[in-house]
Amino acid sequence: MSTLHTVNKSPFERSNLQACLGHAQNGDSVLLIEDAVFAAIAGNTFAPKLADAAQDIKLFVLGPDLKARGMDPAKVVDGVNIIDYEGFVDLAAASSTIHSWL
Amino acid sequence: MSTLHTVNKSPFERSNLQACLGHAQNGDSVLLIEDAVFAAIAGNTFAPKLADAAQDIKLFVLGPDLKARGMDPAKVVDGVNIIDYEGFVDLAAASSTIHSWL
Amino acid sequence: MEDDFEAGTVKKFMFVNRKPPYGTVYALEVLEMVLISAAFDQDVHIAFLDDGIYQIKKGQDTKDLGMKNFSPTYRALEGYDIEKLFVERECLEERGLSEDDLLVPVEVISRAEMGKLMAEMDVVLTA
Amino acid sequence: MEDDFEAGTVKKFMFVNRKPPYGTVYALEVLEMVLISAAFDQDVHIAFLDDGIYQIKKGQDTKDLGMKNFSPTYRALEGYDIEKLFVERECLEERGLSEDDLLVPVEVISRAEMGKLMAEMDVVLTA
Amino acid sequence: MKFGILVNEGPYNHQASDSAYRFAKAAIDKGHEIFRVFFYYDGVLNATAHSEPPSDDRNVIKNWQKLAADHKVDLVVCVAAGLRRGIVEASLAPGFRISGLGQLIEAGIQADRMITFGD
Amino acid sequence: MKFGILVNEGPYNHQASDSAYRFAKAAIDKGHEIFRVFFYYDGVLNATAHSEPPSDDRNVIKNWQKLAADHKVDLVVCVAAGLRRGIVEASLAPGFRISGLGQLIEAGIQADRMITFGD
Repeated sequence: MSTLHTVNKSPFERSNLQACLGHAQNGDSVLLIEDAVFAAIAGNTFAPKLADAAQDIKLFVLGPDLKARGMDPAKVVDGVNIIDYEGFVDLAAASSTIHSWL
Repeated sequence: MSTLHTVNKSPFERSNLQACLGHAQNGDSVLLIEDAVFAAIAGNTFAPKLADAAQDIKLFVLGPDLKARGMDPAKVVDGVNIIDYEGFVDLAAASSTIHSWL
Repeated sequence: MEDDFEAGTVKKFMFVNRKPPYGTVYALEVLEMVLISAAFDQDVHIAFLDDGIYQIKKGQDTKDLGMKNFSPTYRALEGYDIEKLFVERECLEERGLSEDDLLVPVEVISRAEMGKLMAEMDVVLTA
Repeated sequence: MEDDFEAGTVKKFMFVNRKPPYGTVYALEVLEMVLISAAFDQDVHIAFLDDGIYQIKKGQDTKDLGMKNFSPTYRALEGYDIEKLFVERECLEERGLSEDDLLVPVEVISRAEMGKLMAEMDVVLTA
Repeated sequence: MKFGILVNEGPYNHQASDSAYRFAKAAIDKGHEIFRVFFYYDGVLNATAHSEPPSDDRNVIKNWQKLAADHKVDLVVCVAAGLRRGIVEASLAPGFRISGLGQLIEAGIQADRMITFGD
Repeated sequence: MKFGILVNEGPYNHQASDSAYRFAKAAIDKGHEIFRVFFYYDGVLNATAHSEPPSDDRNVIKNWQKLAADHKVDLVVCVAAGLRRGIVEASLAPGFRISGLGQLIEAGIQADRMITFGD
């Protein structure tokens, strides 16, 4: 079974998204919530790392957190799926372990 | 008159030391306190940036915070001065403005 | 406490915003501080840099989170004569944003200019 | 609440430490959590990575700060049969530290190995 | 499925408690059970009896209390973390209970999934 | 010289309050005056009346109270930030007073130096 990793901080301010991507296994899921959603917007300097990661890892971003911050869903990096809290629960239930990178 | 900048987070986890060094002016003072003291130990990957900065900026590290964390004062990067809380107060009094990078 | 008070004292204040909204409360509570400062007739500057520039991103909608969307308040600052808003160009670029993405008029300046501006301040408040 | 309880349930627990001591309380309160976990006969793992490795740096002396030096407690973990301590090699190197700098015996593993180990856990607790 | 939830931060200053609440609510709406919500570190501050947020914002403490009342969710505050931070019986909001850290480990054992929300 | 101090974080979870206290004490020892310590954001939690830390650790709240008693330091808690977080008159430790944010701006104007401690 796979792990769901959650990350909640901007990659411009903290290292935890980088740390998460450095440890997630092929087939794992990474969900960006709260201030981590900024990473998912195309055109930012971290986006290429996320696009790279999308080849081995399933990437998700929490829609309500994107919307609150005025981030355009149309500009989300290719390969990143937008989900709501119900999708978050489904992901958590479908993964054997949940690792919150704090 | 010059500014005293204080930084309290590790450069491995947060970007605020980098942000501080990017804005401090020649002749300003930068004091590393709390978890920022790790930056001041020779041999870490951030140390070269600190050594560079020491050419234009006066660098200080708070001794009690170094000691609490088991960091050897003998291993502090060249050009970084160790001070105690009294030295901190003197620096603050001698600077026209204090900018805490949070 | 009152003995040193000069009624006409005007200091250069800067509120420095480096953190994004909603993930933490700092952006909101800094804004409350800025509004209060208007009553003191000081020379108020607001700096947005690093993730702080997200505070003034257009299109914020917090309905689904049940949190208060306080971004319209930045538009009200002008009514309080708080008009010196500065945004660091390099931080916009790093995030793939441009001045058009911002919901209030600001002066976009370089990192070097921001550093010089900060050096002119008397009081710098950060969160 | 008791109906699903199986007396013999043993899960793989991992306490992940990424934050340094004293600047925040997380290191201390994670350690309190680890000590309590010993009473539940679970398969307990402690991971130190990123700035978390500073938690087990030798020579901590908090006298001048008036804070409690809790680092000796890591040495006591063995007495609670908590012996699976892992440190990530790359994080040591990035900080100019080596295994000799650590105050307890640990297994130093690579980032790739740490990732694989994390993937085997049932419960991961972080702070 | 049974979820255990750990909340590491207090109300308002961080979104962690809001995120945990929305996750718990969505899980219940989908028919899952919340085995326990454990409040640790500054998370214990979610149980203060004295919070009075502005009327135009959400009430984080009341959200938790209503969830507990409507769905019998077990809201547990760590006694040791609470003592440090001034959350004791005298300052505890109804709907929360104070207990030991063992309740967190037990949640980790008994819940099918354990999830943490923090800073 | 007159110092104003802003404390942004609560006790124990972050070192900010400890650092601010040690700075204030050192300033007083050197003959300076602390014009005011203002507690904002989670900093208001330093004024809780209910904190009972372990006996082998420092007592952050008592440190501030003693400083106020010994040196007449003005410890001011922001009313609005306190209401959000449950620091109100009923939960306020002696030695602190609750007032408005204007007290912080006034400190910025009247103190010779203003310094912030936070996360």
